[in-house]
Amino acid sequence: MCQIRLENIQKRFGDNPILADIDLTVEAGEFCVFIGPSGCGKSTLLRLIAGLDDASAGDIHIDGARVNDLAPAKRDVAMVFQSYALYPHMTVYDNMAFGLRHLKLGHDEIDRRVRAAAESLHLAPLLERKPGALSGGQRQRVAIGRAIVRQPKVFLFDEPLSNLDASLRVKTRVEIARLHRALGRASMIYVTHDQVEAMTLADKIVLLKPLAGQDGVPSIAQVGHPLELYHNPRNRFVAGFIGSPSMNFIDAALLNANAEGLVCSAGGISLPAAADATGLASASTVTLGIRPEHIVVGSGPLKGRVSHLEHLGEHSYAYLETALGTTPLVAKLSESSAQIGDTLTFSLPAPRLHVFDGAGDALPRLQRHDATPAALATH
Amino acid sequence: MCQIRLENIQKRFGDNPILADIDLTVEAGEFCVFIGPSGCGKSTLLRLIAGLDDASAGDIHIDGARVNDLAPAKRDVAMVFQSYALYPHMTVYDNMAFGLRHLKLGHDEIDRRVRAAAESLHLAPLLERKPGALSGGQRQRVAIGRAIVRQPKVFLFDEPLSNLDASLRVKTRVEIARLHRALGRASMIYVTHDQVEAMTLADKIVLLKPLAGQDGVPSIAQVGHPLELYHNPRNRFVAGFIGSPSMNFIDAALLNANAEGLVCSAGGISLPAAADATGLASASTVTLGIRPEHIVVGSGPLKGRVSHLEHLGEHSYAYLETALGTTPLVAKLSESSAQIGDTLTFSLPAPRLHVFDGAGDALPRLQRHDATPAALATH
Amino acid sequence: MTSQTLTSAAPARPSTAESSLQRSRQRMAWLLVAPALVVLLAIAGLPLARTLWLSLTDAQLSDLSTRQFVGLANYIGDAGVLADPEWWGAVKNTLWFSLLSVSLETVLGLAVALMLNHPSRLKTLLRAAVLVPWAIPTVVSAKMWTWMLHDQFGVINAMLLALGLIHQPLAWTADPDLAFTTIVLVDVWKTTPFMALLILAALQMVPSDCYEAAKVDGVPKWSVFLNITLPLITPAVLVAMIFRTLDALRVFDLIYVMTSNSRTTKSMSVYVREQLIDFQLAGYGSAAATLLFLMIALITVSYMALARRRMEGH
Amino acid sequence: ATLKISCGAVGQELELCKQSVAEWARKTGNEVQVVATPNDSNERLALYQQILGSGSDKIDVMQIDVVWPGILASHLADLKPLAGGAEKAHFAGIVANNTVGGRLVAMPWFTDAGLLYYRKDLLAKYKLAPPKTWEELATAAKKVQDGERAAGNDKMWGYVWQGRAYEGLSCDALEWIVSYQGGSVIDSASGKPSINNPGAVKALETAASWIGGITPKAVLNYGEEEARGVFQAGNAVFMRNWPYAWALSQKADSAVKDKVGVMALPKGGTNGRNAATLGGWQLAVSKYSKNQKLAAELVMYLTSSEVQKQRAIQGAYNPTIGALYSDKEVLQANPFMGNLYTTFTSAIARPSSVSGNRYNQVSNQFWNATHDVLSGKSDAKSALTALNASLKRLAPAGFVAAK
Amino acid sequence: MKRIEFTDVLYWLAVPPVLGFALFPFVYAIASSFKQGNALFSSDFWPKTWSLANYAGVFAEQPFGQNLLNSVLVAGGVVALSLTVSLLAAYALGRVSFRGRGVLMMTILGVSMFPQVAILSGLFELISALGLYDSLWALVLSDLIFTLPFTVWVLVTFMRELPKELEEAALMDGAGVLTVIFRIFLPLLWPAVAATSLLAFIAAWNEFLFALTFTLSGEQRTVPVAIALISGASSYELPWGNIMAASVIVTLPLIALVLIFQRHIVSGLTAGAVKG
Ligand SMILES: Nc1ncnc2c1ncn2[C@@H]1O[C@H](COP(=O)(O)OP(=O)(O)OP(=O)(O)O)[C@@H](O)[C@H]1O
Ligand SMILES: Nc1ncnc2c1ncn2[C@@H]1O[C@H](COP(=O)(O)OP(=O)(O)OP(=O)(O)O)[C@@H](O)[C@H]1O
Ligand SMILES: [Mg+2]
Ligand SMILES: [Mg+2]
Repeated sequence: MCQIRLENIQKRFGDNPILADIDLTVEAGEFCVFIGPSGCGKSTLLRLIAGLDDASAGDIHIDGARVNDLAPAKRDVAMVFQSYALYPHMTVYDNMAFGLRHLKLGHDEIDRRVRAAAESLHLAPLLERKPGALSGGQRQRVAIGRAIVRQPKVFLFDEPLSNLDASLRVKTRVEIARLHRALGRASMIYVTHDQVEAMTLADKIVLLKPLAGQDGVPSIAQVGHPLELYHNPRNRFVAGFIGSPSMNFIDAALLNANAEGLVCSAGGISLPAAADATGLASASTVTLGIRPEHIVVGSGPLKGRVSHLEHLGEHSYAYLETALGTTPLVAKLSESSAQIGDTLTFSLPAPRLHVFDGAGDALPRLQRHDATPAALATH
Repeated sequence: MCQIRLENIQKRFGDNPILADIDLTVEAGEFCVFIGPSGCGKSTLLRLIAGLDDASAGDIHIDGARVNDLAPAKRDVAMVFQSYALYPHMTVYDNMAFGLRHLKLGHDEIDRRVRAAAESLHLAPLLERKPGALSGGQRQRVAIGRAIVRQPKVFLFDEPLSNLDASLRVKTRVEIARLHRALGRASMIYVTHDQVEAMTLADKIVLLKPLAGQDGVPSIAQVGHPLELYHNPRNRFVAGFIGSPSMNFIDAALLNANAEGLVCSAGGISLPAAADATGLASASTVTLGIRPEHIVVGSGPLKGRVSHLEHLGEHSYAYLETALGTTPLVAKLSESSAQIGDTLTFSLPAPRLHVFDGAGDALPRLQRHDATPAALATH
Repeated sequence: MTSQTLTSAAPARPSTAESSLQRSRQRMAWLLVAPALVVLLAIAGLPLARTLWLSLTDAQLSDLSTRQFVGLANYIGDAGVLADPEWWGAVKNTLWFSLLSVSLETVLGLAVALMLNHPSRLKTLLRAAVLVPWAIPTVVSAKMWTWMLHDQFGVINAMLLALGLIHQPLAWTADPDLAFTTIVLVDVWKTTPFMALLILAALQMVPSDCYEAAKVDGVPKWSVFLNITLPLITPAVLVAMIFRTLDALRVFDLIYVMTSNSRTTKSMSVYVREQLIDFQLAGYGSAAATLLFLMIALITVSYMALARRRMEGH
Repeated sequence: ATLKISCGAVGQELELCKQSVAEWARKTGNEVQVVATPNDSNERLALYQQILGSGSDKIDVMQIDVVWPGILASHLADLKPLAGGAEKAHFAGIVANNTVGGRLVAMPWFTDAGLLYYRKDLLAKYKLAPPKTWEELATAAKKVQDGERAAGNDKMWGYVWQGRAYEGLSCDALEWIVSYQGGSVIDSASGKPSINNPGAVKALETAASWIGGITPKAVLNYGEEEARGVFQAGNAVFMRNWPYAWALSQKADSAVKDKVGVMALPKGGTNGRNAATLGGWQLAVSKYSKNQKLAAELVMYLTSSEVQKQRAIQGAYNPTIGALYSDKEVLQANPFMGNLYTTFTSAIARPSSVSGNRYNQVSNQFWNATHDVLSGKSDAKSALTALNASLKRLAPAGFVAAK
Repeated sequence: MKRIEFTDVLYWLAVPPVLGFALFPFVYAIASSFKQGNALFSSDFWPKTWSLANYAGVFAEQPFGQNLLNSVLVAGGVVALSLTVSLLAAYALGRVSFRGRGVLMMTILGVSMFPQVAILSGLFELISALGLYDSLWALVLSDLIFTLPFTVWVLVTFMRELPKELEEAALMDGAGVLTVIFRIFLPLLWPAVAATSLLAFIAAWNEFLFALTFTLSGEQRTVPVAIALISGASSYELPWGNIMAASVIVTLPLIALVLIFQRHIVSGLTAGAVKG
């Protein structure tokens, strides 16, 4: 049992509101990933849960008990700090063993745990070094190691893999997932900027939004299963944030709408989309969104000139200048034979189009793009 | 003119050799990306170039002049430290402006540059803050800002985007590329763990290899255009390192080889591959490699059971248990409808297979997978 | 306004997380300060209170039991400390002395600290050597200087004469024009190591990556010093200065040994001792001590206010 | 019983004290601990005051300076009933000095007086007689000084003494003033300040005139040892100092060994008088002692003729018992004691008994005024006028009455 | 191989005068301590004949060895006590913000604002009342009056500079406050701790007034008092040679101490701790 419940959390630094109206439940054993633009308050939220900062308002419950007044040590939480916060005067071994010494574990048990963690984090040869003599990625791994040896009720990981190379990152990610499973009902809150990580690890993604405008809207933009956020973003912010390269947006005007879908026009071209715009007035402004990977290149009614190409080995991204708007559309080409300057034909499949109203809220999509893997499989 | 030439650089910490036999030329105006596993010595190499550490042996030339004995200040380099190294007592503005104050720039010019950089890094509202009141990503951007305002001959960027969210990362990346172009002939050395970044930005990738075994091999595993490393990895290390998820490796025995290709057998299944194994003895052990994105799923002679699935929105990765070996093969499915437990048919296209000899060196591929975009286009 | 008062008096959630976590931390803070406070109050509280009380009486050291309460007469009366021109002379001397010696010590201490911080094989020995003046008991070193500065058999005069810098031996401690300077110089000699060592410690705590960043940025050394080192060690320098100022304002031994009770160099502490011990005027002397305390407190407080303003304004 | 006595610090003084004390302890079967106290007399006084002021019985017998009886009287036991008239054998001046308010608070132990040391050899070389008056001294000093400097010793000075702002200056100044018939600062009969008179002015003017001429300016910060240093190094013709300097000047390594003469300080002009300030130490018993009687017995023993003689022979401590100045053994050890007998008997006490526990204030003002005159910050007339006034302020009703 | 830098030149120019100025009097003391009798009154620097008599005298005339030991005990005790107590206080004052902090800081500082003589008699009564008169404890306690404010203030200043994440990491690791102070902060504060303890040690070592007033027997005295007690044959004579010898003797242990402790004044203790 280590459900984490946040109720109406507010946090301000001086006069700056950073977090507002956060209501969130992380179930026992759940793997919850926080994502959001830099500076939106992810680390701050972790610190509130850990008890390192006080919320300006609101309650934090762990295991059903209100812990607002509980010291960090009493919350049985382990945290990987974004800045590592290693003990500079202790060896790697001692950095990891330090927390264990307070748990009244036997000497052997401590040693076993530390060595196991070091092994899985590829730190074994470095156990006697001090942090000052480690590379950035090695330091980060020590920080991870220090958290995982504790085996607490709640893990808080703040961008724990950001300085690791791709292959180590995958291995560590798998290790963390394994550990999470092994510990059974430990809850995990994990901050990352790597969407692959977020998508593959998360049971639930929480997308936070910066409160720059301080407009009284809550901090959480959307909570849900990763694919839910990918397929059914609730608004333009979520749609634009999830996916890389991000969704193309096209300003358009609504021509007509009915139960089967809508038609709108952009740059004089009319585009059908499978969304329910019946609530909107005709001619109202909407924004169309389509992900680069959903643009079908090679045939179709639309034309675009390749202004820039990014090659990524397996595939590439073409920047297409079209009549639809001023910003080029990014389209994914698998092993493109395109060259800069070429004109490509393409289409924007209606079921793939997202439509947002003037306020940026998504219109209901008419074809389900379901979120759960099970649903996906039947798709 | 700001070519950087490293000649036979060695670096050891105490008895530990970290870098060995580094011979490398970064041409004026070139964008060179260092990648490599965590702890392999990337930061160390940057520090040598910056003049913060002394090489144990070898020469460093910048602009044709040997700079080993030149103080960092005289080398006209700007560096983004992996640890940021911000001045804790200065505001964001001063952190960026400090280095400029000694360049005999006018006050207005300094202000202009700082504000421009702050604008492009989305730091404008934070100019009066001190680093202590910034989020991790914000600090990292200040570190970037401090380097770019200098407009030096050489840029050294040590994982500058690791703590930024995807969309900001893309924007900043574009900004850096733009700056690089704008400055014309400034050389850029850039460390990253993000392969997309490496692929999209680099004119040249340098893949470093850790010297854990201290076997006297040089530190540089391969140097070349990004696609060269992707398509024609020189050895198993490079093949495995480039690409995410990484290449699948299958242990196999050579059956026969001729000028058109080779056939080998793995788990009793014979697999043709388009590589030149004429130099190898028959029945010698080889390793086959194929990237997840190159496995053709849906038809073909091979069968695999889906043991695990990773959904990434746009596509997913299936872990296939096959008769070819014990480790599952990872295959990329675009919008898979597969479910765990399904059995899928697939093929491993012969032109897509990489073959490595017993020492791990790649055998020459018979079909060219060229590296340059021009070559790609005619492909 | 009423509603506001109401809400702040009875907030919706009576115990917000903030106050409670914070409060337990504050409780702990008090617990941690307690030993220091208890020790100080126990050993210093009583004597200080006694001094304050005595300053309001006409007590004599020879017979404290017959004292009478005289109010502020020891301070402001016709025969009060504040009416004594000698007191004001001592105040002037002390202030000048403190100002001169502390500023010289700070500058020199900083320079010596930088020197000690310079990587060199001599470092260890230098550190020990530089600390020697501080290590010699004041009474001894004051006498030693008196001896060395002696006009007839002092080595200083002998050397200066030999070097041709002076033509006649100087009466360093006797000449009213020279005595004050001499005392300041000896004090500087003695306490520069104090400053230097503390500043050295502060220098060592400056994060090294800042220096590396500045190096790469091509910042000249003087600017690194002015803009990075100095601001980062300022708090430590200020504390060292506070303690030096405190000591300088209470300077006693040095002046007492070197020039005895001469009015030219008399400090407030010498005055206090004279009244309190030599003249046995426990009441009057305590009043002088209290005035000295008040003056130091005033200077310290305004000094810190100034320092804070400067640091914040920066 | 166990007694604690403080006498001297270390060195010969302490040794002698220990020796006599042990002798007494052996004889009487008591135990005596000798406590070392600081050599600096100011520090010693402060320590006594501290201990006595708190009514502590840590010390039973203490050695006190000739000017302290007035200051410490209230803490000291009256020895008169216990002395059994033994005090009558001692110099009357000292006994009077030690009697405060009719109580004999201390027994004289050894005495001191200011003396004039001179270089026999130099005076002979320049065919000069030892000076009778300050004026003669100045002339002689000048002559020798100039002559010696011309002969190559440019460090030579005519006359050195104690000019630093401390008790020693009060002693020197008192000698000058008394020698010019200027009284002893406070009139002991009336208790009124008597310092503002022409004799005193003349005395100070004379002394001030020496500075820079026959006396180095640095004398303004000289104590006993600085003066002795100069003299003993052979760089001064005359020196004012206490008797202790004699033995040292006769040591083997002394530059002036066998060249030194000692005499009484000169008169102030032809109708002046010789004057030497009284110094020396007494033994007193603390009022808070648990064994006052026994302590008094120890004091009596230590101040007895027998012990004083021993100390005079072994340590050149001047006895306070007149008879000992004609004792052969004593004179053999200290030839000058015979000649200077009158100097010791007629030594001038500082106004310490009359000013009682304000003596230090009086002395402080006195030496400060003198120091101002000597250093040229003030002229003698106005300095003494001011001094007189401020002494009056100190005790508006006169000093005796104030006590 | 590297170019000679301007600062190096400056350094080597500065070393001789600084050394000269700092050491000259001490060397003079050493030279004087070997002089005898009248040689002390000559302006020659080095003695013509070297004599150890002064050193022998110092030890012969008083329990100087015991005095040295007392000084070590007192100064060591004072430093140990004030460091322990002030580390605790410094943590609270430097890293927790609570109301009354400024007042507390000023109160602590205020204690050392009175001239020593002014609190002497009060302290004397206190010490007597506690029955500590003439014991080393009296000195340990009274010396705290000036060392404690100093150590508290300095440690507060330095403790403030340490990154807060370190403390937080320790708290997350379940460390108590004491662990944080002594296991995490103390090792990182070594430069400050070494410097302050050296300064405080020397201050306590050289303290004179309290040591004189609160002890009486030769066996309980500390070296500065012992030096003041050295006297010549008569009360006017200043046994300069002995005093110099004693001063040299008391200074040597301090120099040794500096040599040992200065190693802890090293930089880079926090390297690798936090990023940013
Ligand atoms: N002071 C030192 N003493 C000993 N070894 C060191 C020291 N500093 C770094 N190393 C080692 O040198 C190797 C290279 O370090 P470097 O920081 O260059 O790695 P890196 O390639 O930048 O790694 P990362 O991607 O993790 O930042 C690491 O294995 C590190 O442990
Ligand atoms: N002490 C402070 N005072 C004022 N503002 C602060 C302070 N600390 C953080 N902030 C601000 O609060 C916001 C949230 O910071 P936080 O560290 O939680 O961001 P984050 O989501 O973790 O960002 P990143 O991905 O860059 O690490 C940031 O905009 C930051 O500037
Ligand atoms: Mg963060
Ligand atoms: Mg690195």
